[in-house]
Amino acid sequence: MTDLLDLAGDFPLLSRTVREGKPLVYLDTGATSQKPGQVLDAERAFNERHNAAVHRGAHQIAEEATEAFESARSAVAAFVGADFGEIVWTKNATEALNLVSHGFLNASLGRGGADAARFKLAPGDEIVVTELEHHANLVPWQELAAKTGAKLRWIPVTPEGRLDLEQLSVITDRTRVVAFTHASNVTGAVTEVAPVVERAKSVGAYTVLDACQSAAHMPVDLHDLGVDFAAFSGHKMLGPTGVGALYGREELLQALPPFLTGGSMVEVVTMEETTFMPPPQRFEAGTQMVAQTVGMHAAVDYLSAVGMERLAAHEDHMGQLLLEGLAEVPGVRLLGPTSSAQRLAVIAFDVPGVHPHDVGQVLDDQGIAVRVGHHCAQPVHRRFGVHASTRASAGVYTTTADVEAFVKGLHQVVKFFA
Amino acid sequence: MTDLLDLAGDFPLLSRTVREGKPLVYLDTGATSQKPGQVLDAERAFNERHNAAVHRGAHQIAEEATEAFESARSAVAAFVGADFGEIVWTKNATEALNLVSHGFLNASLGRGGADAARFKLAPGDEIVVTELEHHANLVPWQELAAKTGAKLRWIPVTPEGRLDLEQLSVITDRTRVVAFTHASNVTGAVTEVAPVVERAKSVGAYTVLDACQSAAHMPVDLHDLGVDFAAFSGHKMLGPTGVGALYGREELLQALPPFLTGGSMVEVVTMEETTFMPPPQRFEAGTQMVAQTVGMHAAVDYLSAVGMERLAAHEDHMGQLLLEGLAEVPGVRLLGPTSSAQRLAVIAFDVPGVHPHDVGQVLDDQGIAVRVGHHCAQPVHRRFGVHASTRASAGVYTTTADVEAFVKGLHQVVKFFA
Amino acid sequence: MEQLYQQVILDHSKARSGEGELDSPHGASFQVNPTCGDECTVQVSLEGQRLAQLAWSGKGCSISQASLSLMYEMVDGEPLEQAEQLGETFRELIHNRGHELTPEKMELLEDLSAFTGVGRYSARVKCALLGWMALREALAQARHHTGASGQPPQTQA
Amino acid sequence: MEQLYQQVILDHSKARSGEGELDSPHGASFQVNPTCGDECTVQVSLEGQRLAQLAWSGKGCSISQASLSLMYEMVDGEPLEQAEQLGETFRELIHNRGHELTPEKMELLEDLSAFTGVGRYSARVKCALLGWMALREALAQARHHTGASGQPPQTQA
Ligand SMILES: Cc1ncc(COP(=O)(O)O)c(C=O)c1O
Ligand SMILES: Cc1ncc(COP(=O)(O)O)c(C=O)c1O
Repeated sequence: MTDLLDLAGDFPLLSRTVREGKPLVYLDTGATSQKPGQVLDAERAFNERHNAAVHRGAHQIAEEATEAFESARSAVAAFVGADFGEIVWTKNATEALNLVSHGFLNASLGRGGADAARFKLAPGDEIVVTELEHHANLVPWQELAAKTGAKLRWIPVTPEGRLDLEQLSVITDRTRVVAFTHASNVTGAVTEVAPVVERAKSVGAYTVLDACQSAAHMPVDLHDLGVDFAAFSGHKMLGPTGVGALYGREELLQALPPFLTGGSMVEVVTMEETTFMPPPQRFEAGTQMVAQTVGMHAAVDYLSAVGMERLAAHEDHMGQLLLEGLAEVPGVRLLGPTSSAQRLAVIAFDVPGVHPHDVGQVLDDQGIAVRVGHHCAQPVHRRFGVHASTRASAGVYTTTADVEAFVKGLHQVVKFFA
Repeated sequence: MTDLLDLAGDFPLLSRTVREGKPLVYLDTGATSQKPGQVLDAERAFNERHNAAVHRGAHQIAEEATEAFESARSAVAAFVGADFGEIVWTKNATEALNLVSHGFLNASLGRGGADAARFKLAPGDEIVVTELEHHANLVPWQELAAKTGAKLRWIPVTPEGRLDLEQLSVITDRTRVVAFTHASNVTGAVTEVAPVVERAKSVGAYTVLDACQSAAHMPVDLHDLGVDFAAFSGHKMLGPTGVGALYGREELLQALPPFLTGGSMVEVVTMEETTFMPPPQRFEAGTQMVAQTVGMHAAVDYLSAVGMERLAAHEDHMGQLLLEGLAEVPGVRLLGPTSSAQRLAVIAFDVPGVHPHDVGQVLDDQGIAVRVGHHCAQPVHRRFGVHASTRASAGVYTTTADVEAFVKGLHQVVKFFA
Repeated sequence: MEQLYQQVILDHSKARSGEGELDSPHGASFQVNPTCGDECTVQVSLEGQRLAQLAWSGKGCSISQASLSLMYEMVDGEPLEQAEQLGETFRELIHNRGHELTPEKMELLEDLSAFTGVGRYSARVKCALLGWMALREALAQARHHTGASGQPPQTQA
Repeated sequence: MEQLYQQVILDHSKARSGEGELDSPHGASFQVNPTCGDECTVQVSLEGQRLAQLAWSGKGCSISQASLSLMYEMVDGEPLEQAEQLGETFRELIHNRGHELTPEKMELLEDLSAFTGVGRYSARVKCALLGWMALREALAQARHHTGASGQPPQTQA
């Protein structure tokens, strides 16, 4: 029997009601998580006591703000198994992935000197993505391909909704970058990272991992995984909106040309030219989301206190219940693996004949919040022959009562549109 | 007699003490402002009640979050005299300026189709900036020039620290973009915008205004000013860190290619290619800093309730007192206009023989927080023949007592290092 | 729920009147609802000041499909001005947060008045209006094409 | 304040011992403190395992200039190992948040012990260490150049 968690009380929003007094059943954590009071308190305390410009002032508050900012970096680095200097703050995972793709672009345009030559792309080179990707890990690579003349190829998806590891031969000697997701935000499938990294390494390609879903829902050790770059977002992991991070192996960040340019990332600026700071500062132009990094610090502290293993076991249990419940509802088709093994509690499905919007609406009427649409992943929906889906996703605070309400609600949907 | 404001009580941080019990005298608003309780409350209320994915969910909280997010856009647009669709959220002003420069880059690389051809740069074209710029409005243009082969030129600065409007002939038929600051974060000089815009228009160049300092400290009407693009940051105008905005004339945003790519800014995505949404969404990739836009909404509401004219008059008075006090301290050299006319209460100065770090330290020891260094504007310091300076800058909450403490502190500095 | 999903909406979402394609339309418009990726295409051809023919195709939720189906029934063959006025009134209804308009306007809307409840759900506003946005664009194009006089009205989406 | 700005610091910030340039250094390093744009260059030449000559130039605050001046006085002409050990000990002191190190270490530091108070001000840590970072890099370069044995110690900045 899993050690079930009982943490909903820490999350102020979860106690609210919706649609004329119905208790809220929040099953949209895959889109964005709710935040515990601890996170909100930490952010507020920072704003009320330590808010100042970071890395700049000689005064006490500026010193405190700098310490808060850098200690958040160190906490987040430790949380994902990275070194301090390997974490770059971004506004979200999308920016982090763009930072990498634009680093390659800038190198290809001749920026960054000899060090950056390793990132140059040209016609004949290939970029490999997967059919499972969120648009955030697909469109930036399409853009990079269009701008450099490199060719975009992709790893297909199995009927179960997993990366097809039999098809890794898409990665060839021409491949320079392999960008892939650690866990799908549609099928919930968790990728076996090792074979992809191994294949990429064997051809000398860089690996970029979208760890947006994984970092929030399972223990992640980026050094162990051996990827070159990885991206994740604070708002998916109990932290504030407006903050995310890029992980890059130190040696690579040292060589990558900057992306956003401006204040705080420069050394010497003349009207004619500029020299840049070492990483991570080189990639942090302008005033950073300081209060939000402090909130993210509190979020990873919260997650660590719970324990990511326990969290994963709890969510796994919720995932099982969701899968079982779904299987009971006649006609509903699951988009993703049917067992909870190597899978997150992210459950997307199709109710034939009923559009996801309508599914979501009837659930919403019962206070149940799910996500409907393509979840920013049109290709994998096309792969399943659907245009959109409904998705229920669990978090650390999800309870068996939430799952029961959802399953009951889904029966209601089918009845309503019968 | 100016109607002096008395608002410090609204700002929780201002009641704290530093350096063993000394009351805080915060004169570093030019770097980042403190936030009133109203802003912190609004952000917290959003997180406790309305936090959800925006523009995506069919459920009630997602609807509420979307409304909060878009109504923040509309409030900020009204605050700077822009239309709703002309405001793009960014993480800070730096990103906003990069968004524009990368729009030009992407157009130059052939992205954005025929509509974007108007933004193409090539060798022979020129970009004009000014010697007064913050690095955020200089380095992105250096990068754009380096990548497109366009040439960077600049408008010089007068001995008083203003843009030299006699030298607008730098803007020629070759000029495609003129990027300039509305108010200097070093000299405090407020730019007379009209002649620059007029000259730029007469040669068919686009104008990009850095409104970071101005939007926070004086009434700004972007339609009246007639610029094409403008950038500003929430954290400088009583709002949260992690949020800023780009203004772009609607017609131009319609034509500008996207910068960051990913979720929520696309229409149809296949593995091969992607079509993009109209602005402002086209420029808002990934999960946005939603809670921070809500905070920024509260900030502009606060500022509007005070009234930007009153705020400007109050700060102008503080600026005068600072200038008078500075003039009393023997040997101190002001970097910027000596009168408070057409100038913000941003007062940078040099104490000959005493390094700004040491000036700042002795002030800090008395609880006085100022900024020391080059303030992300090395060129204008070089123009004044110094490497760095000390800067005191006022805000809506600054009091005459703050100014008195500062002037007393500065006498102390001179004595200490005599 | 029953207030939102009136029977006429459920029926029309299945009936899909007017689904099809025109041979040589004077104007056409493709619209996407980015929230969910729903799409529709509306094609029109004119005869003088009359909307001679309308056809649509699309995939989407019951609200968007019913809206298209009813749109077809109410504007196909009608004078342009009447079609456009109906569109404006429908837009007004949907933006009215669930409240009815004046009795005259409600009467004008006929079966479209069943959409009143949609306005309470801001996320569904786009669903109800997607087809009408496409109609507006298609008509503007067709007017331009055929030189039909009169300006398409410029109002909020 | 008096605890931070000890007399020896104020004196050395004006004295600037060792300011200058070498003709043909074995190693040199340029460092910038990005907070304030302060810069320094340290040049060294070796004779076997000895730091035969050191010269520096730079602009900066009293803390950084005094640190360079005292560095010159204490390491110029000394055995490499001793210079490097002094650097490590000084780094340790500055990172010690205003507290003294063991009496043995404080003795080793001699006049550099005047910098103890700097550690209380995290924004000034870089000022005190800027010259020593340059020294470390310059020595690494010089060792590489001259083939002087021994690894430069790898520790935190
Ligand atoms: C004049 C000016 N421009 C641009 C910026 C950059 O703003 P941010 O750091 O918020 O991106 C600043 C503030 O640092 C500024 O004062
Ligand atoms: C798998 C995956 N990748 C990337 C993203 C993008 O994250 P963000 O929107 O925070 O940038 C998301 C979430 O939207 C996601 O689920």
